[in-house]
Amino acid sequence: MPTNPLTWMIFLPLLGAAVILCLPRDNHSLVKWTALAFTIPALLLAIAIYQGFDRTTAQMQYVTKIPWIPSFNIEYFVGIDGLSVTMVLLTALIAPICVLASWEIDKAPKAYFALFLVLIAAMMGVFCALDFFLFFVFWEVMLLPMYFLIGIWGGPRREYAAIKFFLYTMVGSVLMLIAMLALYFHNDPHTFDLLKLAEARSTYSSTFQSLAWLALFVGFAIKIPAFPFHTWLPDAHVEAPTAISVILAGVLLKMGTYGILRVNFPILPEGTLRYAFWLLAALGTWNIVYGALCAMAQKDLKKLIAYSSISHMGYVMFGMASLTAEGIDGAVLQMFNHGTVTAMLFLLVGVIYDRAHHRNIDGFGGLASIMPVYTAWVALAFFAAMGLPGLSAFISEVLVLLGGWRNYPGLTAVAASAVVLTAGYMLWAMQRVYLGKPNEKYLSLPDINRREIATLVPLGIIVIVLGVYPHAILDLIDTSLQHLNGTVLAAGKAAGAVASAASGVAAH
Amino acid sequence: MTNPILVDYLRWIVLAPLLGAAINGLAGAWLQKRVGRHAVTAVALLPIGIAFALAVKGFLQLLSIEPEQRFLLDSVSKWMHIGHLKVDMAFWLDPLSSMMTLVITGIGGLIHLYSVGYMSEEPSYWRYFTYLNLFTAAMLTLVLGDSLLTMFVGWEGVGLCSYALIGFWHREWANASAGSKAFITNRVGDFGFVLGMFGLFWALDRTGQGTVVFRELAQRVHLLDGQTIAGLAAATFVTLMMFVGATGKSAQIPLYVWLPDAMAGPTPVSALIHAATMVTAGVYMICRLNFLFDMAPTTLHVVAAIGTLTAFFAATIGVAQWDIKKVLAYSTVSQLGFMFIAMGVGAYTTGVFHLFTHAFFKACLFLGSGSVIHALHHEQDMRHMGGLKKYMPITFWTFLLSTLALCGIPPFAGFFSKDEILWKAFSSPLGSPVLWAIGTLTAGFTAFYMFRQVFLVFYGEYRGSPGGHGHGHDDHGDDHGHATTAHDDGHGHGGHHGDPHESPALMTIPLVILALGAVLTGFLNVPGALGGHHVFDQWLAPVIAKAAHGEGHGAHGAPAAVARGHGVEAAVEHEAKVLEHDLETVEHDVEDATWEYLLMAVSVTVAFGGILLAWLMYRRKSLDPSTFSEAWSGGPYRAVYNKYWIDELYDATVIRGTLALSNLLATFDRVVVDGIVNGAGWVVRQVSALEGAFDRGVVDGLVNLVGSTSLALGNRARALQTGHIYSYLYAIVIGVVVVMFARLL
Amino acid sequence: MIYAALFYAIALFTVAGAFGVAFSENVVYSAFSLMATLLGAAGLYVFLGADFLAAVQLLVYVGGILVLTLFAIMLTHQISDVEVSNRAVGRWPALGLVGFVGIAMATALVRAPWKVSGEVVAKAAGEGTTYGIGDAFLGPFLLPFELASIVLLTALVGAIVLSRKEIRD
Amino acid sequence: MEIGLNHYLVVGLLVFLAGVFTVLTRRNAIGVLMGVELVLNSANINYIAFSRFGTGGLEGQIFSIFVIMLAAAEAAIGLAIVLGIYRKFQTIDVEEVDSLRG
Repeated sequence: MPTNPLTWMIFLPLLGAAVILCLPRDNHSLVKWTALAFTIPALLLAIAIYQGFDRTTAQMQYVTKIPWIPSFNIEYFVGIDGLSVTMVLLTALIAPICVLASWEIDKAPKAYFALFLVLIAAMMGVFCALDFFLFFVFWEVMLLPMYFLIGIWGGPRREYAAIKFFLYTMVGSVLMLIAMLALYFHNDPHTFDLLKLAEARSTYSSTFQSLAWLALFVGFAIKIPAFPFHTWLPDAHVEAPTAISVILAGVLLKMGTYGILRVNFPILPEGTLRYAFWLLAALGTWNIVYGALCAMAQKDLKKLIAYSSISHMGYVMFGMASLTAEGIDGAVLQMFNHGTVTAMLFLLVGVIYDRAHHRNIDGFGGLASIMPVYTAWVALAFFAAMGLPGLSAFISEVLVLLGGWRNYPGLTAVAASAVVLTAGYMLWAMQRVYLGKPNEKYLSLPDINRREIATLVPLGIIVIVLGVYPHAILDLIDTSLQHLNGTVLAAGKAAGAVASAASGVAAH
Repeated sequence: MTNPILVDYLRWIVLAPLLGAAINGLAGAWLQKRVGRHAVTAVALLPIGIAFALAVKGFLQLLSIEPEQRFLLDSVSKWMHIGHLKVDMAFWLDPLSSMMTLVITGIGGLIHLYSVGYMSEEPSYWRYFTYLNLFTAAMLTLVLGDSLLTMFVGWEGVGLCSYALIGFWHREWANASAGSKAFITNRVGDFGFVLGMFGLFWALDRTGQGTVVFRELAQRVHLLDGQTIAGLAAATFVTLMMFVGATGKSAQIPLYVWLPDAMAGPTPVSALIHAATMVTAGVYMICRLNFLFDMAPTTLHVVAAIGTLTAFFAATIGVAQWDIKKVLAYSTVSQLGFMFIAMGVGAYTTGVFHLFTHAFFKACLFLGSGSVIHALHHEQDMRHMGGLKKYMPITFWTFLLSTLALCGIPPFAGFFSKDEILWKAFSSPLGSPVLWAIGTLTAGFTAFYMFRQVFLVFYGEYRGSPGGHGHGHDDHGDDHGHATTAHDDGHGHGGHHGDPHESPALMTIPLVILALGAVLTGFLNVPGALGGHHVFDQWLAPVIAKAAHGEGHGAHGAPAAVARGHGVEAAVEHEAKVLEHDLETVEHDVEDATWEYLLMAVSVTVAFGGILLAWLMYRRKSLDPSTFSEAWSGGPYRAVYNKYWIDELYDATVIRGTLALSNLLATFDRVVVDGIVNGAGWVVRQVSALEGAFDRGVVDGLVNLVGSTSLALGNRARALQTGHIYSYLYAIVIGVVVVMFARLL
Repeated sequence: MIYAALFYAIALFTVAGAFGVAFSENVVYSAFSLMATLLGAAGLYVFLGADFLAAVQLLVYVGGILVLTLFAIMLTHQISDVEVSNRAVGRWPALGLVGFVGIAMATALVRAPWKVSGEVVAKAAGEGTTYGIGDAFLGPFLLPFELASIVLLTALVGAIVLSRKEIRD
Repeated sequence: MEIGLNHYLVVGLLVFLAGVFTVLTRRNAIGVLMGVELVLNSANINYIAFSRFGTGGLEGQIFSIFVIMLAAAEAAIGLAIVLGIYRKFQTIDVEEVDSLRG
């Protein structure tokens, strides 16, 4: 029996998928309860990890290393540090919530939940893997269930959205694969071990760093999604069923920024420094403002939130580009916070879509008078997304912007202007949908039910608690991220020293 | 300032209202339905009582300490300790925040009490008190927070509550719009605030001393000397950005547009949020950061200029309004302008004093107007009022006293505070006679529009229709967006349709108390020229880096002394210096007393002039208002009446511009970015279509051949399956026989 | 001799019954012929010293299966068309085929070098085989025995399910 | 002539042949089932005969009991199926039941 909780967290959902496949097709409730039963242990393990995690070290913890394909030196190598632990927590948290949110799925629930559990396992694997090959395998495994989940259970244009998502990600994967192989063959003995690849960071030539960095970056940027690779996101969100939107925005997008921090930062620090301004900070700022402005023009509530995701993920890019303690901590915290807040937003849109069967912002009106409890939740989620102080996203956005100011004051000013834009489109949408005279058509809509509230309560509590006591997460991540940041900055200094020495020689 | 006295009760000043809000927010609807409104009332009022008691306790504790040691700190937990940033969830109480806390909990408590009567027929009674308690908690956080970030929590928190309360009757589109407008406008200010904060932090961090905690800022702020941000001196940049925040929150030009619209909220809310507390946050913030603003004379000039302009323009707009609350709203904007004049000339305590007195009389005015509106069933147009004096004596007298205070008629509170501002504007090294002149003119306008209001509302004949007061709605629908649906049931019964009536005791008692405040609070800071001792200024002196009366100082003197001293000794030395200066300035005052008397006389005369004009126009009616409104073919009047078209201007430029940009980008996203993607997809599809043709013709041909052969064979073999069980049996037996014989033979 | 005569009589009875089943025109007659065969077989078992098995044969086959068969006949045919109910076709080819089988088997029977142990295991009089069979079932044959019970249970459930009134299409 | 193994085997053979013939010629499903019973009985006779004359042990008898058990199960299921067929097609003539025809 494996003793590493991470192994359990990765493979329990897979086991669950196998069990679900053996269940009778017509017994929907059995399938749902089984799916829930296989996501709960991961959550409990995540809580145990949260308790037991050593916050004082930047080393990998809960490590398991078993040879997998020895002839290529590929290992089953999992472990977490401060960076990945938040993502593992987030995945474990979102999974049962998504199962609950999928409770009303009627169309082949057996297949749906089996695919869903495979998806969860793959995402968990991505966040735990420390072997680049393993990482890549999980990354690719994740694609397939996502494709089917959107393509079968999605909205009217689901095939288009699913294929678009699939192709985009495949393009990214190809580039990532090339960079991965380049790194593999560059090292002798050949290895996929991310830690060993990072240790050898000083042996990569400058050109190699640039090329590998760019290839990896495009692969990850598609997932974030960064402009101009973002157009799959609105389509995928609009077509995907609610729970899939939640997992997509809540966890999947984080894989992009996580990948940059896990692979690009420690392995290719020189490339990171070279491109931090243009490709992370400037592009991040552009993402923030562009996403916010696009969101303002949307007619579909879900599309609006999708664009707001693009905007909020820009903060993550901007924060990590700052290369300051505040910025990088803020970026990872923002990843977590965006996961919870956006999950709430999509769940709430799902509630109204289930009732009214459309999401047109101008097609509602006055829902606050019809569904007061629901509107209260919407207000909480919207204000959290706006970064209202006292709620979680405020902390991360302030940290990101504060950190960003040090190196990029001008960009920070532009990025900070998004606080106005965000308030603008959020409040405007809120006003059109929830305030004003109640729409005659929807007077009889039932208010939010207990199951739906149950999906929102844990997220709501986290949003409030992290707003008041952000150190619940910051303590987890700080040590590892400072170490990571120090690694990059040290590489910069070393490179700078080499460069100045070289120029010194040239001068003589 | 260096050794705070640690206490642990300050947190409850904030937490008590927060708990009240939480209980009412989560269980209020249930309480109201099952237990009754009094339960909701108790849950809402008790925390305010507790907060007020604790505020008094804190005040008394401060009184018992030496002035320079007056500083209580309650550190609850760490909040953000990342990198060089160290911010705690901590509350502090010094003379300034103590004064603000008393105002918020005291006046806030009275307004809570008043609301019990005013909102008694509101179906969402619990929701109202949830917001009100939440607002109180946020405002107290703003005041008590010990760092810029904790202050910012309250800063945005009050914005949120203001949003919720303005749009309280959210079925009306106009109310919801007003709420959004307030929040978004405030956010523009917040944008400046955070940038200022970031700039300050990193400028200090460059010297290894980054902080946003006030007490550390006060000591380290001299490190900004010589630093620049974006081409400006660091201090100037930071303070300018902070001032942008202040213009948002305190409704100054150019961000004042939200406040008049904010009158869509319930009237007690206007009194609490949009007159007494929230809108003064900008003034409070500048006073709190006075050491920083002292370093940036450029910013102070800007502040003074903006304050003066705002005071004047708001007053002129107020002259032409017909909505009883809008007049008061513009008056508030104008009075806030006065406070900023004081800030801009470095007379921080004077500005705060005006904040203090203004809180009383403006709250009283708003509550009085609320009482009138309540009596007239949500009629807000002054043209439909009149003669209310005999129906509502208490409301009338309190309203009149507060009006006199606002107009600066001695000996009411406003006289002392406003005249002090005008005097400082004239005499301070940062001031100028121009500021004084405009201020005095504004005071005249103030007196005119306030008495215009008094005469229109309380004198003459009642002009409303006695049968149904609520029927004037159609004429001016947007001026008061109160939800008719929510109130019709409350006002349907016949007894109310008689003459206007005095409001219940729950509403009049707060009015009386506030009116007393409007009359008496001025005596807290009687200027030396009138034989007073500046009690209020003395109280705030420890907070102000520069001596309270330091007209004689250079702008850079004292704070640098404090900062460079780095220690108790230096601080004590500094205090001694301040006292020395105080003595000097008292002498100085005596010299200037003649001037001061003269200016006082002028401003009081101007105020009386304004009153006289109002009396002539609206009481005696010997002067036709239209002679003014028609002057220059009505141009100035239309400009004033339409608020100088500022709203329209913003709508046409900023809002439409943003929306157009947003639409443009969304189209760009859909057509260009996505178009490239889809175009790439199209090309790939075309290529694959060509390949597909080859596939179909050649490759598929072979495959299909195999397939069709199998199919033909299968069709023949199908006949073997007869479906008859005996044919299968035959086959079995034959098979057995064959096997047997094969074996045997 | 009596022993041999008795054997031949019973054997004839058995075989006659079997042929009765095969050639009877009426299904009810077939059923009764089957009874004769079963009874005969039981008699042969007695000759072979398998007293327990003979009893089982009577109980299960005659008392169980045969009754079941008769029930089935009654449930599936109206009494009126009893006469033409047992249609048989294609007798000649079947006869030919069976003939082949018979020849083959007879050949095998004759040719095969059957191993016959000279002595017949003596048994204590009156003890019978019951004790030994019971012992075997709870000993070396325990597993098949338990499996058999599961098979029977399954058959029981299956029969009930199949013969329910409302069978879905 | 002593009654020996071969006598029993002949009886078994004849019963078996009768059974196979029944199975092949009957168009009545119940008839077919009866044929199967005959075949099974013939096997039982052989089992016991071999057991008696071969080893003298009880193994043959035990196998017979399993066969009887299976026959019982088969009869129960088979007849239930026949009843089902009758309900569906209103006949048990196996010639008319040919839904599986290719």
